[in-house]
This record gives sequence, structure tokens and C-alpha cells, in this order.
Amino acid sequence: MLDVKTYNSPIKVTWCPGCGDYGILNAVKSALAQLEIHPHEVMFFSGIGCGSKLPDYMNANAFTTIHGRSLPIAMGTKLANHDLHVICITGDGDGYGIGGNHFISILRRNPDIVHIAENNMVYGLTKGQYAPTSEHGFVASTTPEGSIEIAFNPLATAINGGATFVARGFSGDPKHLAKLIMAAVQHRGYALVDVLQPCVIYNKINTYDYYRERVYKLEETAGYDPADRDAAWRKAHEWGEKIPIGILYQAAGVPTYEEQVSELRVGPVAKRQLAPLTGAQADALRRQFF
Amino acid sequence: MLDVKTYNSPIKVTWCPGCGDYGILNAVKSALAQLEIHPHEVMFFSGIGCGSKLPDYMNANAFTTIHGRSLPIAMGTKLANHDLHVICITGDGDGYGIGGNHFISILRRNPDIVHIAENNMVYGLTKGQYAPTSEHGFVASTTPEGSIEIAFNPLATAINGGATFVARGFSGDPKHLAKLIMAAVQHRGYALVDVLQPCVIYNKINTYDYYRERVYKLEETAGYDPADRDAAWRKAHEWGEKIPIGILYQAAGVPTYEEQVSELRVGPVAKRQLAPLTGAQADALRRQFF
Amino acid sequence: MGGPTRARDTKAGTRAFIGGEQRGEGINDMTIRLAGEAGQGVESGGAGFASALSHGGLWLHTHTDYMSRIRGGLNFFQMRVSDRPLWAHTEGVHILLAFSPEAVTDYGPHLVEGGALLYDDSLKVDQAAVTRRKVQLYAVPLTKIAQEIGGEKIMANTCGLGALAGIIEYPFEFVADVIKKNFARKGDAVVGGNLKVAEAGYKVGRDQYAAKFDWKVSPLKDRPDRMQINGNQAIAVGAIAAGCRFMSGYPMTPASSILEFMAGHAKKYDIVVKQTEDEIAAICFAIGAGNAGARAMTATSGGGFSLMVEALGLAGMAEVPVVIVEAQRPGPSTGMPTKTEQGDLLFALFASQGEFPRIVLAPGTQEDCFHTTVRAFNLAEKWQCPVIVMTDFYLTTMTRLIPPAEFPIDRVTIDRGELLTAQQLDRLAEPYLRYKDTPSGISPRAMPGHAKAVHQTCSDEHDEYGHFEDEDRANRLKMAGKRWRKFQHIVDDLRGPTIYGPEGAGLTLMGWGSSYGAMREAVDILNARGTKTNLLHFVDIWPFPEAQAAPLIEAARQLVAVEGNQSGQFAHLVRAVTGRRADRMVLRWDGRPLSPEYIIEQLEEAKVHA
Amino acid sequence: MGGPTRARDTKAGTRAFIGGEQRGEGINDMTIRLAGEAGQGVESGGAGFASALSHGGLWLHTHTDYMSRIRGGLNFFQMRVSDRPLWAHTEGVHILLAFSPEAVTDYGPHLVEGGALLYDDSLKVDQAAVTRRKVQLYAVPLTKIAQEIGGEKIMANTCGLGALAGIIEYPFEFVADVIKKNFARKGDAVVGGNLKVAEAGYKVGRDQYAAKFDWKVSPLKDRPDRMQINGNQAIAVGAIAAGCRFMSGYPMTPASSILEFMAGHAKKYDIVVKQTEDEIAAICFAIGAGNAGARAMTATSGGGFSLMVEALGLAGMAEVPVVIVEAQRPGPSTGMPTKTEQGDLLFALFASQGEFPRIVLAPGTQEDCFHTTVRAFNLAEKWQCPVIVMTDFYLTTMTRLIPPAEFPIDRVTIDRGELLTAQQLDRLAEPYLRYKDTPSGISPRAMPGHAKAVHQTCSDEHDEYGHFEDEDRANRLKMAGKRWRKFQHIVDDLRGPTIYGPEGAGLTLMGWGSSYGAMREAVDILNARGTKTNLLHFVDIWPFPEAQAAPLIEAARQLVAVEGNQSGQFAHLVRAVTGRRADRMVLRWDGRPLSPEYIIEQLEEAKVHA
Ligand SMILES: Cc1ncc(C[n+]2csc(CCOP(=O)(O)OP(=O)(O)O)c2C)c(N)n1
Ligand SMILES: Cc1ncc(C[n+]2csc(CCOP(=O)(O)OP(=O)(O)O)c2C)c(N)n1
Ligand code: SF4
Ligand code: SF4
Ligand SMILES: [Mg+2]
Ligand SMILES: [Mg+2]
Repeated sequence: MLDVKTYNSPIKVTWCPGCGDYGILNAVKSALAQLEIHPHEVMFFSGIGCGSKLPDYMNANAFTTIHGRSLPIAMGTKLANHDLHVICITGDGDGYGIGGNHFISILRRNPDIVHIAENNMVYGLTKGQYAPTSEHGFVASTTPEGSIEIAFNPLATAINGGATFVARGFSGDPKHLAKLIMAAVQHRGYALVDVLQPCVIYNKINTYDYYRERVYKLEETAGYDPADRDAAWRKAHEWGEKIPIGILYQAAGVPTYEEQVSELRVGPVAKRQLAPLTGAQADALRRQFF
Repeated sequence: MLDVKTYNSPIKVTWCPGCGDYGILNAVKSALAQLEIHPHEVMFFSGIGCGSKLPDYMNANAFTTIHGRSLPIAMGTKLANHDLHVICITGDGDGYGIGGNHFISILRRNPDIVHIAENNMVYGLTKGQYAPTSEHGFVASTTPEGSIEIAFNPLATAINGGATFVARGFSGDPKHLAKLIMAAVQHRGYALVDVLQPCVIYNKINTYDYYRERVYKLEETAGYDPADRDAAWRKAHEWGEKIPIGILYQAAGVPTYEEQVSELRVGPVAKRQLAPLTGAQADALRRQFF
Repeated sequence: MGGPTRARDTKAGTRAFIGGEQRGEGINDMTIRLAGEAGQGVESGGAGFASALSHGGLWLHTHTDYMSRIRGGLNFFQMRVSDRPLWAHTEGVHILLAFSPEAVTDYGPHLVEGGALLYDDSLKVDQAAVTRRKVQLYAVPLTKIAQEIGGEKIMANTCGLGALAGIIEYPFEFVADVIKKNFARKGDAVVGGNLKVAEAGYKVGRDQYAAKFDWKVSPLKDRPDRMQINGNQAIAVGAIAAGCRFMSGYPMTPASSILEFMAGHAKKYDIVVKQTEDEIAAICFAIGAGNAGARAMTATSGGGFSLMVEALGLAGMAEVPVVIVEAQRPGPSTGMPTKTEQGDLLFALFASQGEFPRIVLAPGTQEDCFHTTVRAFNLAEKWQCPVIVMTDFYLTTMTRLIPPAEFPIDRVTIDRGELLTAQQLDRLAEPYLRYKDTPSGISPRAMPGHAKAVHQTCSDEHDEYGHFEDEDRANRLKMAGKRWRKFQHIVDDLRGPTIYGPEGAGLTLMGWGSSYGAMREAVDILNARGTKTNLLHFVDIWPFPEAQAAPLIEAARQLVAVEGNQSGQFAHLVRAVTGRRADRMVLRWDGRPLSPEYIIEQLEEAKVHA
Repeated sequence: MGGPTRARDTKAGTRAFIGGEQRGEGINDMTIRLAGEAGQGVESGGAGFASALSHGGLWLHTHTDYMSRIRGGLNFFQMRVSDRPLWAHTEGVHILLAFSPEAVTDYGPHLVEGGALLYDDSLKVDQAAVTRRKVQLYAVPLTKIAQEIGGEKIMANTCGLGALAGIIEYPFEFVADVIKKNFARKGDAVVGGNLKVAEAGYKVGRDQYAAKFDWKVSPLKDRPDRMQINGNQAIAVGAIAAGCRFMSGYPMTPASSILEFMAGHAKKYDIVVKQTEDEIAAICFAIGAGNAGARAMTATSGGGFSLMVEALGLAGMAEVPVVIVEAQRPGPSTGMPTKTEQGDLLFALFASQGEFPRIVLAPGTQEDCFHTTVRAFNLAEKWQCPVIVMTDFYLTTMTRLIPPAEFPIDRVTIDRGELLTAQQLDRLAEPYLRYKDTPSGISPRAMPGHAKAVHQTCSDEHDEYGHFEDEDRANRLKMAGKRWRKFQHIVDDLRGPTIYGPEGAGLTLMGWGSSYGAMREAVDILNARGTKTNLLHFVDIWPFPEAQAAPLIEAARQLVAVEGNQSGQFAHLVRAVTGRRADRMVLRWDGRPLSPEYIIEQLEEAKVHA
């Protein structure tokens, strides 16, 4: 195990005291330390939002991109250099709202990418508008009468869309969360870890207490089989009195996207030495136009 | 019943001979005629693609928008004037590919909008690239080694995402399709009719024959209950030997989006007479800043 | 980056020559800044104090500076107060009420000579940094007083505000009134406690420091109600007045508060207001609503506007009226989310493929924001095209006190252009042509839904009916010609620049948008100093009002482009259209707003004399 | 719409004064057009005939015109053939092989006086329209011959091509060779049948019409291999030569064929090529790959580019190399998907919020497409910024015959700029600064993955490490200054315009991108007529190569901007930068490409004389 301090960045964290993002940051560091992944072997991608600042607080390669676009940018990097561990950090607005099309598209690809979604069910950084995951009726600055959309269900959508690893963690239980992140990193293929993350400023409903009263661990639930896709999809709808955390679904043996790209068999394209084509190659190319 | 010729446009149809879109055009006209909806009472929205030309071939209000954006533009119109019947016509690339985020968002809203998706599992108008709904391994100009994404499942995604009416039709059976479209128009809420539409030029796999051998009607299937969401979701995965058509899922009693917008209770906002505020209203507004 | 001009690094001026030099005395023109962490009550305390000053009949200008975070960090709320209307903030601060040590380190240098730093004596601040600059230190036991007299640490803020009032000798009754009003719903005990604490603070301030502090603020006799309003609020009020019936948006600083204001007023003023999944959907919703006949708008900042570009062109081609507010912030990309810049002008002018009529307007003041928004809706419907209203962080959050008469909400003109009524449509004899080729280029518009006007709207090149016609050359020339004629005629509805200052001046400042106030005060100062200066300020930018503007630009002896960007984007436009090159540019791109001092300092450094 | 210039309606010239006037005889310079419905073999037949001509050592220029539909409608394939290199098409057609009545109605008017219409005698065509214009009618029983001699109606096309060859007296052996090659995989029977039918057609053509038809084509002695290549192919070949390792895209006419070509060559040339869910993802994939160290590109048209705007700014801010091909088509919005225009220039220059270095290049020929693409990759990596390569429908689909030596695929320079090698990084003594402030503005780049260079890439304003810093003024000025310096220095790597024609000409045509060929031939014609004319053609557009260009523009006596758009966008840019206004503009925006005749006709109409 590496020292978790390995991942400390010199940057002062700017989250509000008590924010659920702290627990996620700690869990991420702990998971990497336990897996002995060095800072240069991993690359983080995030969008814009409170949670998307996480990579800035890590000593690791990172690309803070634009709101909602971390997944496709991470895809490009993974396809160029699949030697890197790739971890995407998105907010719920970022990853499921504006980035929704990339989310449903990555599910169909199964790249070996970990996606940690900081799901506080609100737009934090822009000061408290409702998010796609906000519960129906959520009152916020842009929904003074309560939201009239039904909440986006990331877990059910991921399972429905083809994800091969779908888990939910709680930032109030960073140890358990770290285990989920480790499992996600070890999973070969796309792995979603949706994290219940209290926003202590703008979400007065889905608080630490709210979750503490409700969450239970699937791995402690007799008879729950994460390999059963139908059951997992149904489980993903459980919300209210009881909220499951843990691995909801995991499929084995599905090839990753990179494995199916024939050009990558000999190694990452980013590492090829660049040189002009040989005369023979050039002739072959020209001949196509004779 | 109105004369179907009511809906004839002077424009010459430009689809290839044999294209599945003809069957859809006929079914749409037939459904409107049977429902006695006059051309001025309905408005079509489409994006860009072969199928998206359909509204141009109708005598009806229409807005041919840009690739992938018909759903949000239709939403704006429906919210401004909910007296109009609103029907969106999308291709599979248009509606499920580039328009994917609007698709999963409209599912959460349940506006009283009909969405007919011409699903030819290929990009027709741009000359035969693979589409989100193309089967895994589909060989096309941009996937010479076969596509490596798994196919997008529109029906399962719609059911998963909150749609209240989900059906599949076959353009080779326009009578049956017309019935589905009628049911979709009569449904109060968002209604998806995904149509198996052979592209005779670019899709040599999913042909008329392919479908004729496989489709069967759910309404003729003993014991199938479209009100059972779990069962519908599982049924939406049936593909291969047998392919179900008909209404897969229908939920009753879910309020429409427009019904939940309090400003619309007194009628469409587009029909309000515009006049400056009264002096009292103006004063009230100004006073907020004293 | 427009044009080849070289950029220079700059530093902000810190001299407060406005309060001093221009008015010649220390009464009723001063700048007060409250600063501390987000969550420490900087903004609410500042707003309360501003109310107290406003109720004394004084004029105010306030602006804020905050970080892109929700708690902690360092924020400020600044108010400039005067007995005459104010147009800009000043760089120099007369008194700083600091709630955190960082506030002193970072903002101490902004204090003018003889100014004062007021802070809780328990704060460990870097005194040397301040005293070196002949600034006075007023360390008051704010927390101790709060605890002893009010029983609550949290009342330290109130104590500070009391002390502030004492130091500047502003009558306590005005502070007391605000405390009573603001704490009313927390009960009498809270009101009473705060009043006592404030009074204690007031006494310390007046008794110990008032004599040493040169600047004073006295209430005026005449105390009419004035509106304290920022740019975003003025735009929202304008939209409501103009009969906006639909707004869709996606949150983005500094535009979000328009959406929020509209959402809060939706029910009362009969407006459908929706947050969408992204900015693409936001503009698409608005286009759908606008085409259906509802006055529709959206608001965003540069990043969101980037996502709207494709649909902007759709509105241009399909001839759909829609109003888009583009509240700029420093780019590129995410940039500096809570800072200010005027860096998106050329982007807005040319965004989207192909060529189509659009209108770009950039209000300079709150009054402008109101009137320009009303005009934007009228122009959008008259010319059936997208109208972009450009503001920036500074204008959206900055407030001024303004007489209510400047906002004639109930007396605006609502001109829907050639929108056919149901009655007109009933009488239609010929088939309805949505894109009829007319001399003005305007095709009379029907709302979808009328039996006589079933029609098609189309993003592809189309014929007069709206049906696809993307082959025929003659049709293309007809339709492109029709759109082009609209573009040529729009300009007749637009206005040339505002001129301020003496005719025939040796120096002419030229700017657009939010810099109006700073330029105007700079002009006053320069003229007072004997440098004959005037300004040309543009609200109506595109199509460029050449007929009105070119002679004025031509006549300028020394033309100085003043812009909040790095390359001089408006200067680029002016040269492209008129050929006239700005003789000099005063540019600012450090995320801070242009100020009178900054402009003058830059001119001095460049040795510009009229 | 840039600038205030008035647009005029125009009509295309139909006189074929190039074949006649300039060369003085009817041999080896003529234009052949095949036209009919999509699916009738217009394109394949045309391509086959072009091969036959090319194998005779002749030079060709071909271009196509098709509708936005898959079957039916009206398409043409046009080839101009000559014994000297060709740069442009002509408006006038010498012989039209029509497969449908519409082909006659629509294209008959394009036939020159004395030209011929060749068609199947069973087609009912509007003869009057053609004969009125002194065009000859060659009604040949193509289908009948095909059926009688070949046994298959479908061979009517072959018969028509045979007849064509006979009429222009081009030796049959070349046609026969192409038939043998093209039908080889269909078996001997098919080859034999087609040969017989072609020969029969040839005989009819030669025996009945050759004597009446004035234009002839003879093979040359020298018959070297030449590449027949269009702009998109040349770009793809350039990308492969430059070591492109990654391409992502989303189909859009006229850019799609680049993605398709790259996909088809991916395996062989070791390139990851992916179609994405939309254009936003397409550019994001490319940015991710480019930042990871793989040379990366994407290609699209204006509508897709609109969706890429936000991420374009990200590449600018984060300093990620990426190449974006923008293949223009007529807008606004969906516009005319299969037509041509140069309407997106100012959009490309200023797209995205804020100000950042970008490079815009617009090749004029296939050779330019190749070399410019190679340079684009080098410039992108050297300056760590997005590079936009602008083409248009015409250039992407138009072909010319070009000596293979013009494509030195194996001798290109690959310059990765300051990309640190693993060895250099191993030796690093100080902490690695991704955004190090350097005199050139270029910060040496490390690929993510090295232990000594763990680093952050950031869309927010950042410090030298790449960490968020969206508050500090000094840092902002440092980083914006660094980016600005890059922008200022890039220009040293760019090239001034190509000059063609005599020095000191009285008339100077100025253009950019795909119009090179048309301008060049116009210059030749005008000079031959005694009007001393030259041209300035720009490939490198932004940052504007002022040092090289301004003196040339300054020196122009009469400056005529030639552009495929309605407002003169390049002329706007030139005036903004240099102050020089084009004395006149030759603009075209009817979806058709600029041609020498069009340019000259417009100049004549405007009575422009040198
Ligand atoms: C294109 C674009 N639109 C909007 C924004 C403004 N914005 C920044 S963060 C954010 C949402 C934050 O919500 P979420 O993703 O849930 O993250 P959180 O702050 O809650 O962690 C928005 C809308 C932006 N930066 N870019
Ligand atoms: C923003 C944008 N990107 C790309 C295109 C080009 N384009 C036109 S239609 C189309 C896809 C057509 O496929 P689909 O939606 O399945 O419709 P079909 O033609 O198969 O009916 C594309 C990519 C476009 N018009 N706009
Ligand atoms: S606003 Fe909410 S999500 Fe953002 S830092 Fe504060 S607590 Fe966390
Ligand atoms: S290409 Fe396919 S989808 Fe398009 S019109 Fe032809 S058959 Fe129909
Ligand atoms: Mg959130
Ligand atoms: Mg399709």
C-alpha cells in the first residue's frame, strides 16, 4: 500500500465545511493507495462543478475539462493511451444532465474507465438550482413551485444502457466507498460509482441524516446476486425508506472497447514513434489514385 | 373520418423507391384522417435525415429543425401553445444519436407529444454510416471492421426513463402502424412509436424480409399486459428470432408536463393578448427594488 | 484575438482622485468596502448598509467581487456613496471593513492615503502592509462588544456596521431603521440585541475615530424612493414589461440570476420559465416557443452561448424571433467564472455558419438594460430574427440607485411587427406564404394553428412556402436576397452612439456595453483637469449603425478605444466598417471592470494628451 | 454578414470563352457533362470516362453536383479535359450526355453555341429549349443498341460513353481498357457485352456526328501516371503522411468522406478512427487523444463546427493540439447541404468565448490540401493550439490530375514542437510546469504518464502548474500574456499570399481557399485579353500574415475581393487589419462554385477595367 499522502496536492480545498465531496476525495486517495497506483499511472478527468474540482486536489495527472464533457475527452485519452488508468469525476448535473448523451453513449462502449458521480441532487457551484437527479417536487431557485420532472435514475439507466459495473456509494461512509472504487478500478470495463453526496448548503432534503437512516449494504443482503441484470435493474428503483449501497450489477467477460479496436493490439497509439511513411508505403497510397 | 388526401403536400417525395419511410408517411396520414385532426390543428417537428423530410410531404404545420433537436423545439412549442397536437418525427441517428440527451430528458417530462422514430438502423441521408441502433458488428463506411458498440435499445431506454407510452411498429405493416399512431396521439403524455423502417440502400441486414419473418403482434399475445412496467422492460429486450410489435408499455393517470405548469391552466401563453403592465403592476415590480 | 495590436501588462490605479480631486472636499463622495469569506455576511451586511445610505437620499454605486466557491475564500461588497448620481465605482477605497486577515492582505493596498482599515481587534492582520501606506488602523473589539452587549458573537457584523456609521458620522437612526426592518421576522429580542450592539459600535466609531477620518456622509433633505437594481434585474424587469411569455435557460454565472428572477416571477406575470437539460435545449425551447407566437428568451454566458450557436443559425434561417442574453465573463473556456470581461463581441457577431440577419445590442447601464431588453423583443418580432443582448459580470451584478421614472414599465411600446391576427388570417384570399418575398424582406408571420395559414418552417434553404428548396439557384438568390434586405433595413431601426462631453474635443473615448459609466466619469475628470474629452458609447452594435456613427468617428481627433478585452474587438469592427483605426486602445483583461482611474492612468502612461 | 457592402443578384455566364478564346482552337480543351438521376450511374460512368481520358495522358478537372437525396433527382458529373494542367471548371459545357429529361431542361442552357446534346432517342426531352440556342441534338438509340447487341438495357450507359468517345474522336482503345478493368470482377461475359455495346455506340457517334462536332480530344504521347484526387482525399493522405494517429468524427456532408477514408485506412496506417454520438463528442475525443500525445483530428461542416465551438475554446485554453477540418457548405443552418460556399470564415476566426491563439488555414488546391494538412499537424503541436483547415464542398469533391511528385508523402517534415521525450523527462531537475511562462509563450509539453511530469490540464484560468487560479490578477496577466505571445509569434510560421500574374498589374484579384483555380484561370484570360491582372491568394489566414500581405495589398492598384459568400468576409478581415478596402467584390452565394467566367463576367458587368 502507498502512503495516501502521495496524492496530496498543494492546492487548498475550497469546498464548504461538511461538504460530502471531502469523503469522496478521501475514498479516492485511499483506493489508489491500496491498489498501489502511482500518481503518474492514473489520469483524472472532470467537468465543471463543485465536485469537478476534485482532481485539482490530487497529486495525479488530471484534465479539468468543460461542463459535461469529461467522458468523451477521457474516451479520447483512453483510446490514445490505454496504459493509463482513467477515472472520470462528474457532478450529477455535469454527468447526467448536460453530459447525458455522453453518459448513455459510454454505456454502449464499455471502455475500461471508472466514472465516479458526485450525486448531490442539486447544482452546487451555480448556487442551488435543481438537478436531473433532484427528487420530483424539489424546490429550488429555478423551481419555486417544485420540479415537475421525475428524477433521473442513474443506476437503472446505466444497467439498462449496457454498463458492466454499477455501484452506489455514500460519501458519509468513505471506507465502504473506497472499497467500491477499488472494485471499480479492478473491473475491466466501464464502471459507474454513483455517490450519495450531501450538499450541506443547497440540498436540505438529501442530508447526511437522511441517508444514514436509509442506506444499507447490498453485500450484507442475503441472496442478492449482482450478476442478475433483471434483478439489479429492479433493485436500482429502490428509493425512499431504504436505499441500497454497494455493487448493484457486475457483468463478467464482456470485452472492453479498447480490446475491440484492432489498432491498439500492439500498444497505445500515443506511444508510436512518428516518422514519415516509407517510400513503399507512400507509393501504395499514391497508387490508389492512379 | 377525413380524406387522407387532405394531408397531401405539393412536394414530390424524394425517398428511394421501396424506402420504408413511405409506409410511415401513409400510416401518419391515415391515423390523422381517422382521428379527424385537421392540418392546422397539428404541428410536426423533425430534424435532418431521410426520414426527417416526412413533414415536408404533408399538408400540415411543420418545423424542419436541425439534426437532433426536434424534441426540445417541439417542447418549446407545446409549452407555448398546448392546443396544438405535436408530433415529432426523428431518424434513429437524429433522435437517439445526436439527440440522445433530449430523448432521455423528454422521458422524464411526459409532455403530450407523439414521437415517431424512423429506425432504419443506419444513417441514410449521409450515405450509410452506422447508427446507434445498428446491430453490434454492423459493417458500414465508418466501421469497416464492424461496429463495436452494442446497439442502443430505444424501447428499453424509454421504459427505463419514464415514458408513459412505448410502442413499436413496422413500416411494412402501415395499417397496424396507423393504429399505433392513433393510440399514441390519443395517449395523454409522451408517446414513443419506434418504427422498424427498412433502408433499402444502406441496410442489407434489417430488410423487409428480415422483419416479415420475425415480427409478431403483442396484442395477439395471450397474457401480455402493457401496464406491467417490469415485464415491458424485459420484453423490450426481445430481439433476434422473434421481434414484438405493438404497444409494449402504457401507464395510465400520469399527469402531463403541461398540466403541471401552473401558468398554462388558463390557456396557452402564445394566445395571451400582449399589452403593457398596468400602473399598479408596474409599481409593484418597481417597489421590489426600493 | 482580433487584430495585431500589442498588449501591455497593466496595474490598477489606487489613487482615489475622484472623491478628492473632482469634488474638492471629503463630504458625500466616498467608497466603502466590506470584505471577508463567503458565508461571513459580506454581501448581506453591505446591502443593509447600502439601504441605510439610500434612505438618507444619497446616491449609490455598488459592486461585488466573489470567488467561484460557495463558502470561504475572499469576497467583497463595495459601495460608493455620493450626493449626486454615480456612474462608476472607484479603484481607491476610503474605508475597509475587514472580516478576515486575507481581506487586509489582499485589499489593504486598495486603501487611499488617509483611509482607514476597520477590523475586529482579535483578527491577526498584516498591519505593516497597510500602515506603510499611511492608512489608519481602527482595531475595534467588535466581537467582544457583540458578546457583552448583544450576547451573541454573530452580532460582530452589526457592531462593525455601527462603527462604520459612527466613523463617517452618518446618523444612527438610518442604521437603526434597517436593523429593525431586516431582523423583524426574527423577533423583537434579535432586533433589540442588534440595535444595542450597533449603537455601541456606533459610539466607539464616532467617539474614537470620527475626528481622525476625513470623509463624511450626511443624509440629504430630499429623500425620494429610488430603485437599487443590477443589470440582470433590469433585464428581467424589461422582459416582463415587454410581455415575455417564455424563458428557458441553463444556469451559468453571471446569467443565472435572470432565469431565477423570471422563475420567481413566473406565476405572477404569466410566464412559462423552464430550466432545461443544457443550453442547446434552452435555446431550442425558446425557438419553439418564439415560433409558436410567445415572446421568448434565454440567457447564458459565453460557454453556454457556444452551445447555442447551431440553433442561433436555425433562428436566422427559419426567421424565428428569439432574444438571447449573453452575459460575458473572462474566457477562454471556463476562464474566470466570477470575474468580468468584454471578450465575446466578435464571437457573437459571427457565430454560426453562413450569413443571416441578427441584431447585437450591448446596454451600458441598468436603464439601458431595461430599455434595450424591451427593444430586443420588439426588434426580434419585427425583423423575425435572433437578437443578442450582451452584458458582462460587472454590469449584471453592479447596482446603482435610479429614479423609478427611468423604468417606465407600464409605458413601454410593444410592437409585434407583421404578426397576422386571427382576423387578418380569416380574410386571407391567397395561399399563405410564410417566406413571402417582400421589399422589406419581412414576410408577414402567422402563428401556427390557423386553418388559413397551415405552413412550414424550415432550416434548409426553402421556397416562399417554407418547403425544402436546396437546389434552385434563382430561389436561393431570392431567399438569400430577402434575408439580406432585412439585414440592410434593420439598421434603420438602430441608434448611433451616445455622445457625452464637449463637441470638438481633442480626445474621444470610444466604447460599448458596460464601460459607459467608467468612461463617463473619466470624461468628467479629464475635462475638469482641462483635457477636453468626450466619448462615443455604442449600445446598438450590429448591424453597425454606420450612417450615424461614421461621421462621429471620422470627426474624432484622437480616438481611444476603451474595452474590457485583450485585442480591441470593437476597434476591429470599427476599422473593418469605417476604415478608421483607433489611435490608441485602453484595454483591460485581468478580470476586473474598467474604472475611471484605470482609463486615465492608462492614458497617462501612454502619454496621451489632447 | 460582415460589413456593409451591398450584394447584387448575379447570373452565371454560359459562354465557353476558355476553350475557345484562350486556346484558339477546338482541340483538347473541352467540357463534358454526364447528367441524370442519382442511381443512374452518372458518377461511375463519368469516373470511367475520366479514366479513359487520363490514360491518354490528358489533364482533367472534374466536379460533381448532386442533390441531398439518395436516389432520383438530378445530378451531374462534369469533366474538363485538356492537354495542359487545368485549375478550374468552366461554366459552358460542350457536350452533355443526358440520362433523364430533367437533365436536358436544367442543363441544356449550359451548353455552348455549337455544343451537342447526346441522349437516348427514347427520352422525351424539351428540344426547343436547346435548339433555340444553336445546340445540336444527337438522339442515339442507346437503349436499343444496348438491348440488341449487349442483351441488357442497363448497358445503355456504356453505349452512351462509347458514342461520346466516337463524337469527340477519342481512340476507342482507351475506353475499352477501362471497360475491361472496371467490369473484370463481373466476369468475361459482362466485359464482352459492354465492349460490344461501347463499340457500337462509338461507331454511331463517330460516323454520324463526329464531323459536325467541333471539339476533339486526342491522347498525348507522354502518358505518365497522374493522381486523380479530390480535396478530402488529399487531406486524408496528408493526415496519414503527417502521422495522424487518431480521428473522431460525425458524418456531415461534405466532410464525411474524410472520416470514411481514414476509417478505411485505419488498420493499415495504424490510426484509431471512431464515429461518435455527435460533433461535441467528436472534438472532445480528439482533444483527449491530442492531449494524450497522439496526433488527432476531426472533420465536419459548419453545422457540426457550431457544436464544436465550446470545446474549441477548451483546446485554446488548455493548450491542446488538435486539427479540425471545416468543410463549408451554404448556410445559414442546414442551408444547401450538397452545394458550395465560403460563408464560415469570420465564424471560424472568432468562434468561442474569450481570446486565444488559433490558426486558420484555407488550402486552394489538392496539393495545398495535402501540404496544409501536414503543416496543420506540425503547427498544432508546435503552438499547442487548435488549427482549423477550411475547405468547401467544391474543393472536397472536385478532382484534378496531379503528378505524384506533388504529393511527397514519404518526405514530409514531422515537427512535434517542444514535446518532451521520456529521456528528457527522466533528466528533469525541477518540478514540471505544464504552463511554464516562456518568452515564446510555448510551454514544453509532456505526455501524461511520466513519473517526473505528473501534471494538470485545465479549462479554468490556471497557474503554471495547471492548477485553478481564477482570482489572481497577476497570474491572469501572466497566462493571458503567455497565450497572447504565442498568437503573436505564430505568424512568423505563416506564409503570405501566393502571387500569380504580372507585377504591377492594374487589377489584382484577392481570394482565399478553393477559389484559387478559378482566379488563376481568370487572370490568364484577362492577361491574354490585354488586361494586366494578377492575384493574391491566401492559404494562411489567421493570425493574419500582415507583414507579408500588407505591402502586397497596399500595392494593388485596383483590388477586387473574390469570394464565395454574400458579404465579402475576407475583405472585411483585410480591411480590419490593414485598413485597405477592396475596390470591388466579386461574390457568389447561389451554391455554385466560382469559375473563371463568373469572375470575368462580374467584372465586366461592373465595368472594371485596369
Ligand atoms: C456550458 C456550461 N454551462 C453552464 C455552466 C455553469 N455551471 C458550472 S457548474 C454547473 C452545475 C453544477 O452542478 P453539478 O454538475 O451537479 O456539480 P456540483 O456543483 O453540484 O458538484 C453549471 C451549470 C458551465 N460552466 N458551462
Ligand atoms: C449537426 C449536424 N451534424 C451532422 C449532420 C449531417 N446529417 C444529416 S442527416 C444525418 C444522419 C441521418 O441519419 P438518421 O437520423 O438515422 O436519419 P435517416 O437518414 O437514416 O433517416 C446526419 C449525420 C447535420 N445535418 N447536422
Ligand atoms: S455548495 Fe454543496 S456541493 Fe458545493 S462545496 Fe458547498 S456543500 Fe459541497
Ligand atoms: S437512403 Fe435508405 S432511408 Fe434514405 S430514402 Fe433511401 S432507402 Fe430510405
Ligand atoms: Mg450536483
Ligand atoms: Mg437512420
